[in-house]
Amino acid sequence: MAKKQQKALFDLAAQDAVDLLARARPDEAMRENMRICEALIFASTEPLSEEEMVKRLPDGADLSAALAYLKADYFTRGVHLVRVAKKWMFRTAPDLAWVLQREKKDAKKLSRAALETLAIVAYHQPATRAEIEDIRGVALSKGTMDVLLETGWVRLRGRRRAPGRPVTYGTTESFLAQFGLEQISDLPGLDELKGAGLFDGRLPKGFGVPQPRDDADLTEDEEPLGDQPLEQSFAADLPEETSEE
Amino acid sequence: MAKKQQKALFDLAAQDAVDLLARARPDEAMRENMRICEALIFASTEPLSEEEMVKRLPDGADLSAALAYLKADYFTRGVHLVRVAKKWMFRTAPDLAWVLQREKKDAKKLSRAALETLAIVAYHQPATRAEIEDIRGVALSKGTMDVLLETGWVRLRGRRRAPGRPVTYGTTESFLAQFGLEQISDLPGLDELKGAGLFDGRLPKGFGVPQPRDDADLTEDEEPLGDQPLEQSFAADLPEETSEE
Amino acid sequence: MARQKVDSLTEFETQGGDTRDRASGDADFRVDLDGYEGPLDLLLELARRQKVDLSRISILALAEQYLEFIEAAQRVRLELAADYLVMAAWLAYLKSRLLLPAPPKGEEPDPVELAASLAQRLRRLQAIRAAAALLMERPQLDRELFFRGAPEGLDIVNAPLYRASLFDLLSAYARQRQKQVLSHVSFKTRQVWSLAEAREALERLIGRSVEWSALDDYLLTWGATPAQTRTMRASTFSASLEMVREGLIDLRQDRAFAPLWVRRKQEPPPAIAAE
Repeated sequence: MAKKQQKALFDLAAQDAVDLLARARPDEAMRENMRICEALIFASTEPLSEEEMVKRLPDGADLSAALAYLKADYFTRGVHLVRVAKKWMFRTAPDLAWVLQREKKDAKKLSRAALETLAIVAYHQPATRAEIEDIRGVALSKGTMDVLLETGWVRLRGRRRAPGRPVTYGTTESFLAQFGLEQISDLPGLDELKGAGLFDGRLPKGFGVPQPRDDADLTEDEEPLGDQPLEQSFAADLPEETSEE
Repeated sequence: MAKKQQKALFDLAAQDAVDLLARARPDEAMRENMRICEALIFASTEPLSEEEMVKRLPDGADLSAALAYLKADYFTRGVHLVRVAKKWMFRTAPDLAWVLQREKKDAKKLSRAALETLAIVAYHQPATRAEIEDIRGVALSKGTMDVLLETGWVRLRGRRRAPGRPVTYGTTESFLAQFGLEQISDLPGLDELKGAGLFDGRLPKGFGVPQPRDDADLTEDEEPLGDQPLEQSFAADLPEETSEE
Repeated sequence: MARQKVDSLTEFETQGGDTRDRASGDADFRVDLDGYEGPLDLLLELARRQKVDLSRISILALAEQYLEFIEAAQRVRLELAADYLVMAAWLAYLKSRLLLPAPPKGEEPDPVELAASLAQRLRRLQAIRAAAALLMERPQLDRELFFRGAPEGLDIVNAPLYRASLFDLLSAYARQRQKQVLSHVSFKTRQVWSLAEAREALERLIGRSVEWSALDDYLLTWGATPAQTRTMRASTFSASLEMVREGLIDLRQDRAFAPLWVRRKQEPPPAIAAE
């Protein structure tokens, strides 16, 4: 039953959680767990996994509840607690962007080609180069994929079990963090894309409309990258971190 | 009680602000200013000056009040808002420092030299370095004894009443715990070792295995470590915890 | 057609790495159609001008517009990227199929289906563009959203956890003690009376004596300890045999296990020599 409650807490819209917090004050032990989570996530240089927090919390602590309460606590603040790919981070509140945009770094603007390719990889993943080209109706240049791999938002996932064993591309956790998505299924406009038949004609019958997925696990029609030379992909010139993935 | 100590460490003004916060909820405008300060300080890579914040706040905003409220808000949290040289920063609560440091226990195997030295210390304790070297037939490296002291299984017992007053080593309680022994005399004797096939038959007459003892009391030919510098032992470079023993 | 500017020869988006359908170095064949990203992009732009839902778009009208566009482009510059020409050829074919009554044989694909499929592709491209736009509208990290500027970081203190079993310990001990036992074994250094020494001594002995002397007596005169007697006897005997062979001494034994006698080799008596 506790499990069910936790799950409910997690999925609560933030406002609901605020209400919850108003109804039931967390007890002392919970507040201490909240403090610990708060300190941990605050101090961490990267989004913090729930596993890592569990390791540092007292045994048997209800992490989910603590995080739900904490998230609600921060809901009205200038800093928000968000979850991305099952990892937690603090981030400035979106409505305060105007205050913070002082040192607007020259954010590299993605070219239209790169942007569309990123979107195709995100919504259509795992996607091969041929699939990207099919949707855009134009050949994909090496430079475009290089730029995306360099951003760290796109990674090589594996290979499609198909003639030529083409490399499949997918998004990364930092893609989710970049666009403030908790998981890939939170992508905006996913339904419209399904309606537009983005996913048609690729998967064998019986699969239904596929859901984009960025699981580390390969899909049924994927296989590991292996050590076969990647001359058919762009990987030959990749920075090492990326090709190791 | 620990809580109280913490509080003492902190600026009194913080407690005042907590009281203030309890008395009067900040109004909407003030809350917005607090949010802005919160986001600014959070996102800043360096402690943020008050001048910098004033620039970003609406004209006429009461920065001091906003910061005082904000500090009070965070006072009981896992993260504290602190002022250092007129600059503001978030810092994890001092009492949670232990959470931020997690010990990663890497299982490590003892080297053969360390294991043999440990066994000799166990059976022959109190044993001096020279005695260990005599039995092993090779010089004992500093690192080996360091590792054994680090395991917490070996301790400095005292000194041998002999020229040079060499340090004597013995085992600890956690040695017994590690090896599942109730007492050190439970270490198997020669017959048991032979029975276990650990010695082959070619032992000369008179070969024996000592009856080990690990009494905390020093033996007749031992004296306390004293405060004489330990230059003849390995203790000079020991980690502090160990040499304090 | 406001965007119809095909004269700028800046390189096409697909330059460089893409050598699959355009030979690299064939810059002449790349035409910047004012930023159109390929024929599908151009088609989508043309379709947008029909100002109707893409599902109700007139593919026939679209094909005509595209062909007009390409024709116009070719009037300005002949070099058009192959993609555009391939699409033009395909659309011309589609157009003719759409206009002509369906041929009786069902071998060729149904033109209506082909048109629907093209409309589908256009819808798909439009949808992904809309999605990309939605994505970019989201607040982004380091643009609208910021992480903590100066996180302390979480420390992971390495605390090695040593492992060893009692068996490890005991076998280490036994191995060590056993090694010590073996390394402490000392062999008594045996005193060996070398052949050379024995011969030298024997030569000295017979040099003085023309009479038979007992070898054992001789050994005793050297004050050998009992431990040395054996090696002296063995070496002396060997040396004596050697000297007999060389004709330097005579050796005599009266019976088995009787004392050995030795003397310097006598000159044989002439009489015997005469025999």
